[in-house]
Formats: sequence, C-alpha cells, structure tokens
Amino acid sequence: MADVTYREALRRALDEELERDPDVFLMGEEIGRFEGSYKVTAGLWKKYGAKRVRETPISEEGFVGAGIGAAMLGLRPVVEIMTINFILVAMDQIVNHAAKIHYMFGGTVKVPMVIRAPGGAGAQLTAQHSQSLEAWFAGVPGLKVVAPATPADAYGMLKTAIRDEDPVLFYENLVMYNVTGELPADPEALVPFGEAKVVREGTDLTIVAHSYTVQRALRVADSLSRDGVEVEVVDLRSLRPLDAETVAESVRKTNRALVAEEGWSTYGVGAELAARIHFLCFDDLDYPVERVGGAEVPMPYSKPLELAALPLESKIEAAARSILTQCGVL
Amino acid sequence: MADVTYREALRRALDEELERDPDVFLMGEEIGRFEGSYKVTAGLWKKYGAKRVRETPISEEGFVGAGIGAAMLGLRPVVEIMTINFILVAMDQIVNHAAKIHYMFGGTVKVPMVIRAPGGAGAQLTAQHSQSLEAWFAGVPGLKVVAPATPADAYGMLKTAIRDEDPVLFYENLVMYNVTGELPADPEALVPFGEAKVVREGTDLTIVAHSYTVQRALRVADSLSRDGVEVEVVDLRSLRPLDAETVAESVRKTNRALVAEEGWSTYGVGAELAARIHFLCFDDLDYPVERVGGAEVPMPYSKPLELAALPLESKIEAAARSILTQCGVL
Amino acid sequence: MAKAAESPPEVIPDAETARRLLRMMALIRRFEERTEEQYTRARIGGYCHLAIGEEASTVGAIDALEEGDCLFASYRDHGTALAVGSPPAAVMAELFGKETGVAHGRGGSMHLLDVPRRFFGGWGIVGAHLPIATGSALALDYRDQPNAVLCQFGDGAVETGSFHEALNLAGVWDMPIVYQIINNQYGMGTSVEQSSAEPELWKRAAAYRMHGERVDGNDVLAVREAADRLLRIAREERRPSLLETVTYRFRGHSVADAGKVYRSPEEIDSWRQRDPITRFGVFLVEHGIISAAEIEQMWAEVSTEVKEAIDEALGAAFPDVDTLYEHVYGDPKWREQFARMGAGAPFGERDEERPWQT
Amino acid sequence: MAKAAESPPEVIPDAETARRLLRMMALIRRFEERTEEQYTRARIGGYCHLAIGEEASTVGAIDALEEGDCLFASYRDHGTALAVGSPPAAVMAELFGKETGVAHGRGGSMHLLDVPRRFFGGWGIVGAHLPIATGSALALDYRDQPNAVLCQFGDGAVETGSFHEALNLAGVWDMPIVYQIINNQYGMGTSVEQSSAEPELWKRAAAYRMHGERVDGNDVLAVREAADRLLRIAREERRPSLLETVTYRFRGHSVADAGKVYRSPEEIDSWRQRDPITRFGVFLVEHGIISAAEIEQMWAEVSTEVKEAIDEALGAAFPDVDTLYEHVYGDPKWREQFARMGAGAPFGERDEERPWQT
Ligand SMILES: Cc1ncc(C[n+]2csc(CCOP(=O)(O)OP(=O)(O)O)c2C)c(N)n1
Ligand SMILES: Cc1ncc(C[n+]2csc(CCOP(=O)(O)OP(=O)(O)O)c2C)c(N)n1
Ligand SMILES: [Mg+2]
Ligand SMILES: [Mg+2]
Repeated sequence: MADVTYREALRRALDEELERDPDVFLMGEEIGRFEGSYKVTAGLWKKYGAKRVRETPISEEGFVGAGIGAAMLGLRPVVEIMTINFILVAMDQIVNHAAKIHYMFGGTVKVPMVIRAPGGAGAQLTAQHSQSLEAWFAGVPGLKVVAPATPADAYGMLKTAIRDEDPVLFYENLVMYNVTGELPADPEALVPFGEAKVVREGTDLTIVAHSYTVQRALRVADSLSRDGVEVEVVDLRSLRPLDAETVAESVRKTNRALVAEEGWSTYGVGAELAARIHFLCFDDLDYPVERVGGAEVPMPYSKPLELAALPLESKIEAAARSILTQCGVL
Repeated sequence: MADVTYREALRRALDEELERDPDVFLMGEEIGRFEGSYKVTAGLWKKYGAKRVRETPISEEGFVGAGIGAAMLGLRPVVEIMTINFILVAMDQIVNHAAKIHYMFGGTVKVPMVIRAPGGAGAQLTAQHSQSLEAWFAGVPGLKVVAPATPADAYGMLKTAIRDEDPVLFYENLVMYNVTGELPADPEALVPFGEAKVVREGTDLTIVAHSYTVQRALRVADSLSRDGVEVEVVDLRSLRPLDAETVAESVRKTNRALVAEEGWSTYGVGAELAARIHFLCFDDLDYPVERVGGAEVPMPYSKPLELAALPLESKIEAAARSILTQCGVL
Repeated sequence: MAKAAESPPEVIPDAETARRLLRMMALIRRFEERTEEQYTRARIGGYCHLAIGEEASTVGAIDALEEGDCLFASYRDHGTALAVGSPPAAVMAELFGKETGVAHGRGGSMHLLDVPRRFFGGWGIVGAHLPIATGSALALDYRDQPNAVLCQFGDGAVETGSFHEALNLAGVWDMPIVYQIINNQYGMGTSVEQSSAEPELWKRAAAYRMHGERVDGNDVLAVREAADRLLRIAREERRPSLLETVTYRFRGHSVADAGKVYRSPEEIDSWRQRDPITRFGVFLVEHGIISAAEIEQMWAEVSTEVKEAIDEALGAAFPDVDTLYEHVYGDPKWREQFARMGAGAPFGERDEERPWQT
Repeated sequence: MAKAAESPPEVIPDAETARRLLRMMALIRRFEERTEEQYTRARIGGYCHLAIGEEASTVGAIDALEEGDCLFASYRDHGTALAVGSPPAAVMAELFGKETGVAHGRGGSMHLLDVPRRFFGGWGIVGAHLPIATGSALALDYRDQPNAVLCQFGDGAVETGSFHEALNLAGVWDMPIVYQIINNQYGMGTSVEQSSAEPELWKRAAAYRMHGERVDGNDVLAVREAADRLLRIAREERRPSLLETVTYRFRGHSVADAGKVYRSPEEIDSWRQRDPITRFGVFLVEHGIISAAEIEQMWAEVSTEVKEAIDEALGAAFPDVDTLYEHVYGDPKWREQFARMGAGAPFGERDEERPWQT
C-alpha cells in the first residue's frame, strides 16, 4: 500500500468512521468549508454536510461542553481543538466534567467523546502556540490520552478512540502532519490502547518517547549505530493507560534509559517514566535515567532561540552519548 | 508568641502587606462583605475598603486576567481563587499569559501577581471540589509555585510571594486552615522560595511531602518511632523552584525514600521527586522510591469511599513499613 | 417583553394540577427542612445547599417538562430531583452517601441525577453545565427528537464565560433549549447589582437575538405558564429562549452560611411574606379549588413521606469500599487497557498485594 | 445608537491631521505589502497576519489616543505598532526575529509591543487580552490617572467567554476603557453570521448597560471621531463603551491563506472599491486639503521608509543564544531561588557541563 501522510491517515480514519457510524460527528473551528486549519478534515464537510461536520464559533469552552452533552445522550463527537494551546480555555470542561461524569453518575451515563488536539513546536509560532500539554491530561483519572507517532498508529488509534466508550484526548503534532508512512491493508486492524511498541531493537540503550519525538529518537539511533552502538527505541503510543511493562522489559535488556519528549520535562511525561523505570528496573540500571525535553522557557520566536529551545536530535544524541560514555560503551 | 491558625497566619500576612504597600490589593469572590468563603480575608474589607479588597462576580477568567493587566502596570494584585478546582476556567490566563508575558515582552514588563488557591480533599466535597492540581503549574516556566505546610511558612511565604516580581501560585489546603502553630516574632522574617526544610530528623527513611501531607508524614514518623524507626521528613515548601538538594542530602543519609502527596501521583509531584531522587542518589538508595498519593479516581462523595481514596496516615505508614521491611529494618 | 414581577396568575388551574403543584412544593419544603436537620446531625457531609423559598421556580418549570425532555440543574438540586419524581428515599440516601442513592453515593448533595427520568445532573462548577445542556439539545436536534432541554442555573452563573458561549451557540445553531435563571438575587453573599452590569438578567437574551422574559419566581402558575410556552417554542419551532424567575432563598447560601451578613432582616422578612407555598395555598382556597383542611392533610402526608424517606435511607448500606475503582472508566475493555500500567505508581496496582492501595 | 455603515464623514480635518492620518495608512499598507514579500522570502516565520484593508480602523482609533492612554491589540498588529509610532525598522526587525526588534525577537509578528508608547501587546489567544486590558483600566482607575484604555480585537473574539467576562467587569466596575471590535467580517473562514447569534455586534453592549455603536471602519475620520468621543467618555466620565468598526481584509487570514474559499470574488471586489486609503485620498483632494501630487510624494516617502526599515532589520543581529533563559523570571532573586533545583532534570542545569542543555 502506498505511503500516506499522518494528516491523510487521520482524515481517512475520520472519513471511514463517519461512514460507519451515523452517531459519529465532527465539531470544531474551521473544520468545514475551510477544511481544517491544518486540512485534516479536507473534503469531509462537502461529503457529509454541516450536520456531521459542524463548524463552530471561537468558543472552545462552549463546544467542548456541547460535545460532552451530546456524548452523554449517546452521540460520538470528535472535537477538534485547532492546537492544544487553545485547550486551556476548555480545561474545566475536560477535567471537571468529561473525565468525571461517568463516575459521578455512578456509572449510569457514559461520555464517548474524542478530543483531537495537535501540539508541538518548531515553526516559530512563539510562546502561546508552541506547547505540549499532554502530560497534564495523562494524570487525570477518567481520561485516556494517546499520542501516536506514525500514520499507521494515527489511523488505527483514532478509530479505537472513536469506538471507545470513554473520553479520549487524542494528541497530535503539527510538525508530524506531513510525515509519511504505510497504512494497514485491513481498515479494521485497530490499534489498542495501553500497548507501547518497540520500534527499533537495540542492546545498549533504551530511548523512550512519544509523538513526534519518537521519530527524532529513531534518527538518533541511526546516527549512533554508525558508531556501533545499538539503541532500542520504545514508542509509548498511549500515555494513559501507560504501558510500563514494555518499557521495563526493554530497559532490563539494555540496562540504560533515556526519556525524551518535546514538552518541558520537569513535572512532565519524562518524570513519570523515569520514576517508573527506576522503580521497575532498580537492579538492572547501570546509570540513572536521563531526561531530555524542551528548554524550560516560554518558546521564543527568533529562529536561533527556538532552535536552542527545541529538543533536537543533537541534544538527544548528546545525552545518549554521555550515558554511553559514562558506562564505558562509547 | 501564642499559636495561630494557618488561616490567621494568611490573614495577618495579607493585612500587613496591605498596610505596607499601597500597590497591594486583593481581588476575588466573596472576599469582602462575606469575609472569604473560608474567612481568610476576615476584617480586611472593613479595614481597607472596596478599592483595596475588591469583590468580583463569578468570572475567574475575567478577574485573573484583570489581575494580570493590573500587575503589568505595576500594581501587586493578590487574587483569591475560592478553591483550586475553579482555577480550571482561568488556566489560559495563568499559563498562556501570566507565565509568559515577561519573556514575550523581552523583559520590558513584569507581572508581580499572587494567585492564592486552596486545594485538598476530605470534607466530602466530591469530584469537582476535591482536587490537588499544583503539579501542573509547577511544570510551567515563568510561574513559581509554593505550598507551605505550617502557619509560620504560610505567613512568611505569602509575604515573599507578594513582594516577588513574578507570578506566584500560592497553594493552600482547605483541611489545613484550622491547623495551629507559632508565628515568627519578626514580621520581616520572610521565608525564601526554593528552600525545602527538614522538619523532622531521622536516619532510616526519608518521607518527602508538601502542603497538608507534611503533617500526615509527621504523624506517621511519630508512630514509626514507637517501633524504634526514625523517619526524616522533608517539607518541600516550594515546588517551583524545587529544592532537590535538600531532598537528596536527606536520602543520601537515610538511603530510602517515600514521596507522599494528596494529589494523584501518576504524572504528579511524586513522579518528579522520585525521578530526581533516583537520579541524584543513584548509588545511595537501598530500595526504589515509593509513591503514595490519592486514589486515582474522581473523588467520591460517600464517606467510606472518600476515606478509601484519601492518602491517609495509615496508607503512608503501610508504604513506609513495607520499604523498611524489605530492607530488613523492620 | 418581560412581565412585571408582581403580576398575579390569570390562569386558574384545575384541581388536579393545583394539588400536584402544591403537594410537590410542600414535599420539597419539608424535605429541605429535614435535610438541614440531618446535616446538623452529621448524617450529611460536604456542601449542602437548600432551596427553601425557591420551590415555585423549581416546580413550576419542571412541571412543564414532557416525556423525553432533558433537565440540567445546579448544585442546589434536592428539590429538582424530587420534582422530576425521584423517590425521596433515594434522594435522601444520596445525601447520606448510601449505595441506594440516586448516584449510588458517588455524587452527594450537589450531584443528584436520575437518568431514567432524564434529569442529567446537579452540577458544581458555576455556569459549566450550560454548554453541556446545550450539547444535549444538539443531540435531540441531531436525532430529530421532538423534545427540548430545560437548563436551570443561578443568577451568579450569568457572569461566567460559559453562559455567553452556551447561549451564543444555542442561538446561532437554533437549539431546542430553555435557559432558566433561578434568580434568588444573590450568588453567595454577592447581590446581582454587584455582580451584573445589567441586573435585569432576562435582557441578556437580546445579545443572542433570543427571546427573554422575567416572571415572578414565587408564583408557581406564572412560572409554569412561561416555562410551558417557551418549552413548546423550543420543541416545535426549535428556538432557544431565556427565562428569568425571580425568587429568594430563605436560608443561607449553604447550611454553613446564616445568610444574614449581606441581607437585611427587613429584606428577608418582606420575602417571607411572599412565601410561594403559602401564597399558592391561599390563592387556591380563595378560588375554592382546594380546602384549607385538604392542605393541612397534604402537609401531614409529605411530612410522613419525608420521615419514611429518612428512615429508609438510614437503613440503607454504604457503598462497598472495594467498588472504589468501579466506573472510573465505562469501556468494558478498560481493565485490559490498563493492565500493563504495572507497578511504580499507585494506579493499576489494585490487584497486587500493596496494603496502602485500596 | 449606531451610525449607518455608509455615512460620509461630516468633519473636514485640518491639513496636518489629514496628512498624518493618510501618511500612516499609506505607511502601513506599504509595510504590509513588503512584509508579505519578506515572508515569501522566508525572512519571517510563524504565523503572519496582514491588516491590508483595515488601515482606517487601526489608524483612526489609535490617532485618538492621548499621552498615558494604554493600547491592547490582537495578533494582527503590524499596523498597530506602526500607528503608535514604533520605528518601522524595529517592527520589521521583530518580524525577522532580530535583537533590535520591539520584543528583542522574543515575540515575532503576533506579539509586537512598545511599552514606552503604552502599547501593551499584540496577543495570540483570541479574546484573552480583553480581561487583561480591563485590568490595565483598573490600574489607571486605582491610581486615579485621567487616562483610558483602547482594546482592539476581531469579530471572532466576541463569541469567547473572555469577551463576556471582561465587558461585564468593566461595566459593573465603571472602568475607563473602549473595546473596539475590528469587524473584518470573518474569523479565519467563518463569517460573523455563522458565528454570532447577534451579528450586529455593537448591540452586544446593551447586555452590559454599555454604550455601543457601529461606524464605517473604512472611513478613517468616522473611526477617529467615534474613538475620540468614546475615549473622552472613558477618561472623563469613567464609563466603558463598545465600538464596532466595520471593515474588510483584502488578504487571507494569514499569509498561508488565500482567503478565497469562503469569500466570493464579487465580495472582495466590492470592498476593494471602498479601499480606505484611496477613499480618504480622493476625499482630501476633492476638498482641496491635499493635492494629488502631494499624495504621490507621500507614497514615495513611505516606500523609501519601509525599504530602509527592511535594510536596517536585515543588517541587525539575531539574539545571542546564550540569552535563551533570560527573562523567564523578572525577579532579581530568581537565580538564587532556583539554584538548589540541582540536577536530575533539564531546568537549572545550565551552568553544568551537559552539552544537550543550552
Ligand atoms: C466557577 C466557579 N467559581 C466559584 C464557585 C464557588 N461557588 C459555588 S456556588 C457560588 C454562588 C453561585 O450563585 P448563583 O449562581 O446565584 O446560584 P445560587 O447559589 O444562588 O443558587 C459560588 C461562587 C464555583 N462553584 N464555580
Ligand atoms: C482561543 C483561541 N481559539 C482559536 C484560535 C485560532 N485562531 C487564531 S485567529 C482566529 C480567528 C480570529 O478571528 P477574528 O477575531 O475575527 O480576528 P481577525 O483574524 O479577523 O483579525 C482563530 C480561530 C486562537 N488563536 N485562540
Ligand atoms: Mg443566586
Ligand atoms: Mg475577523
């Protein structure tokens, strides 16, 4: 099957789910006529009309809440937040409501809703448009948070999310929309939640990552293998549920771990992973788990500053080399 | 000096700072005539009037934003969010604005603002009113987050916060308002940010905590000392800046650590602390860092369920005992 | 557009309707009085907000709902639950945190609900249930159901961003919903004049090209007439509207508040003179629809009903602590999905032998 | 209350005012045209929103500001910065991400500012700067400064909760502020009719008992007259108001959008006929205030000015990468406060020898 972009993988999953289930509908800003700020919903408004592809005013709190209410009555809204930076105005609806309703209602109501939101940085979008906030949601009981790193996983996990009975934050990444890859031949080959994946086998060091950082990690692994070092890369794929076992299995083999992420790692995804790896692999680690994340500053606009703030391959590789050097592998 | 409650310590700090600096003013719901939902601002509206103690409508996004704008022009607003659960509607103002303005403005404007918000659970306030969300803010560059655990620190750190040039999230705890303790004789003895405190010395295990959980940890320490085990308790006091050194020094001495918190520990404060302790004390630890937090559920109303969900002394002690047993100390 | 808040009801109700309305208001009044007492006996925890004095606003509007309509309310919701027909024992059991409660003890006073009766909850974050209620109207519309939504909230909620976003969405999308402001004139200790730049709250409707009106919220017939008319417009013409019912709470904001610091005795007294239940009773007797004796009889009945509800609730069991982690997720696959979360943090370890985990 | 959107300006301006207004609009037009070109040459990154066509709304209102007044705007702010008098070279340098930029390269296109000139920023979250601007009005009031705030934003911002909360606060607190809706009739590809239940946006003012009015946003004199009048009311009577200036953007939402999918060629064309700059020029020549030759001369001047700004900005240096962590905190004590954060995570390790940390 020919390669498709991450964007196209998402679009197809949406298209096929809209086709499959009349209760599925899309809601968000500019997703119709405008075909989505990042064109993920291209063609769907023309194909399914304004009822199934509902354009909204700039009212995130309002339409995320409306999605919750619609889901409580059995519909399956897929709400697009143009970028995750704008989700901050809808936090109350997601954290105090979507996540808690099933429990507060003693199990008598469900909220089968998907919230799609791309994050990430690198296009000089500056402080208010360059964040990675997925870790916050991953800490909230009642929510599920997934962050696929390939077109195939984006396709398979978005379908899983839409068919799931619980609210799911589906985390995308702006830089990743144009990344290409293969899609499974079988449209029903859904990707389950809670299963991390070893996307590259190695023996000397495990790099744990999610979303776009997985691809950076793979490039770092390639570069290091030229020096005869074999890095294993684990793609978390889902942050809640989190598959700690697959990560631990890998580290038990490599005895070294580095957690890389695009967001700020203090109190970030890297913190949880480092804590768990140390806990699960206490006797296996040769060296403490290192973390690499975005520089802890509001993202600056100027290109040289932005580059200095991003967790680029060069930084991840430097961290990996330092671990390997300390351990006498390099 | 006679003991005062945590509530009174806060009230005095506010009173004295209002007295000291005409640019300091309070803003929030019910803080005037009503004297505060939890009576922290009792008497201040009568004493300073409506201009210095400004009552607001139920518009957190609006008045937190108004506080930011006032601070940008040089005033020093102290904004009360009735409980941290309601801060979710003001997240954008705090994270996308207060935290980023000084940087985005290239250093030409400051935001000297304090946001007071109590969290915590235990009074059957149920899912939407029982959260501890401080970890999220502690991960945001540009913000400072402090969580004093005693009346003296509440008094000294609130003054430090009000005089600080940056936005500070001042985290309180509902259950703690009636806890009593001594205040320093010197009203100018401010408590600095970024300095954790060993509040009980011990040799066998370090329990790291913040806010109300520090007091639970102290009770656990007392109980364990009856079995001849000496627990050292480290009160973080401030989460950003975080004093990792004091924590590490303690663990290097005790060789064992347990991080306790009231919030959810997956992706919580405990994750960051566990990751750092392992990193800094890699060769000192006899046993992996354990974490105890609130059960990862939306807080239920029913008393037996709530008790089962809270990180009570019994749970912290059980975790401590299990570590000590594994290590042959008990 | 707005009615004067004092207009007497023109409509004379039939005896059955009259009895139903009066009895429900009496039931709520008695239930709330006993609830207050139960709270002081520490059988109820958390926040507890009584609606004493607001019975006409609650009952009049809810009585106009038809089969299939949806209802959303704030945390001041004991009367709401009773008005939709939830058994008083199940409501009291919820306040006691018992498994037999309407939310199986998970919600408590602020989060009552009755899904079979389409009551989708009492909500705790001021204003936040307006967008959600709007979404339920969207679902009715999406499925071409000929029903409408009634969304009740307090005057304080009008100043939240959620109010604005919800009403604009309902307006621009033509949603079948009636937003009811139960204006008891205070949000905790803050008066409407202090918190609202336009204290005539019903006028806010114009900002959304929406019909708005104000009625006497202590006149159960006036409330019922208006709610019925606006709900019809929502059902039949698929247009939203804003209904302000002006009333007063005789008690404090919650049982923890005496309600006297910010309100004068005269003010409270003047409103007691307009007690919605007494007023309606007098009106019915005057018009010879119900006899004074019948009304006394009614009070006796509801008192017994509430007493029995308390006894039943007291006898009921608390939820089993082992069910703490039930219903965090609703997908049957969730345990499987979380299975590999493994050790290292509390969550996902409940099957392991770690005593500090429930 | 509202003026017809087509009313011709009654006021005939003096030559100096006329020149100042026309020249500034011309400068902005030329600056934006060259900015678009610079973007295609990849000298500008990120989002880039041009205000071509909206010059009269920007310039007319800002020209009415007095010393000490404060200004807030959205991310469509190049013209805003020029209108307050920021040097074109410093504005272009910011777009290029240079250290000599108005925000030292930290803000870029969306976050221009000029604190000495009381321009407190272009902001990127739609609606979010309204509460902040309202707070600056609170500060003016707190210090009894006889000044006012002008807060500009787009039509799309009207549907955000922030708009509602900000205007209500300003109304109930009598804040000295003028909210200006620069209604270019679309929020990205969404028309006002699609997003607003009350598309006559100026009418939203009534919901806050606030004066509201609409003027032709392509008539610089009408905008200036209204802004001046409302700012006076804010300064002198301490009352807020809402001003809607109806205009149109000739380009797409940002340089990445052609702006044609959701707008017909006819519509775009009909607005080009009402180009605010051409119109004002013709008007001035007709009234013999400025000669056609003078106007040509003016265009030549601003073209040179912009060209020189580009050259100067091109020559300027990028910020020093070592300053990445400067200005995250403004308190002189911050380094000391963070000193003990130690190793174990990126932050606070910049002094250590860890090559992957900047
Ligand atoms: C967003 C938010 N802010 C603050 C609170 C705290 N609070 C609970 S009830 C209340 C007053 C609400 O008044 P109103 O809407 O008039 O309802 P009433 O209590 O009068 O029925 C406040 C401020 C809250 N629950 N949610
Ligand atoms: C809260 C929020 N949601 C969405 C966006 C994405 N966005 C950027 S500009 C824009 C349209 C704003 O339109 P309008 O307010 O009319 O201003 P204009 O661009 O027309 O000047 C949107 C939706 C945002 N920046 N903030
Ligand atoms: Mg009220
Ligand atoms: Mg616009």
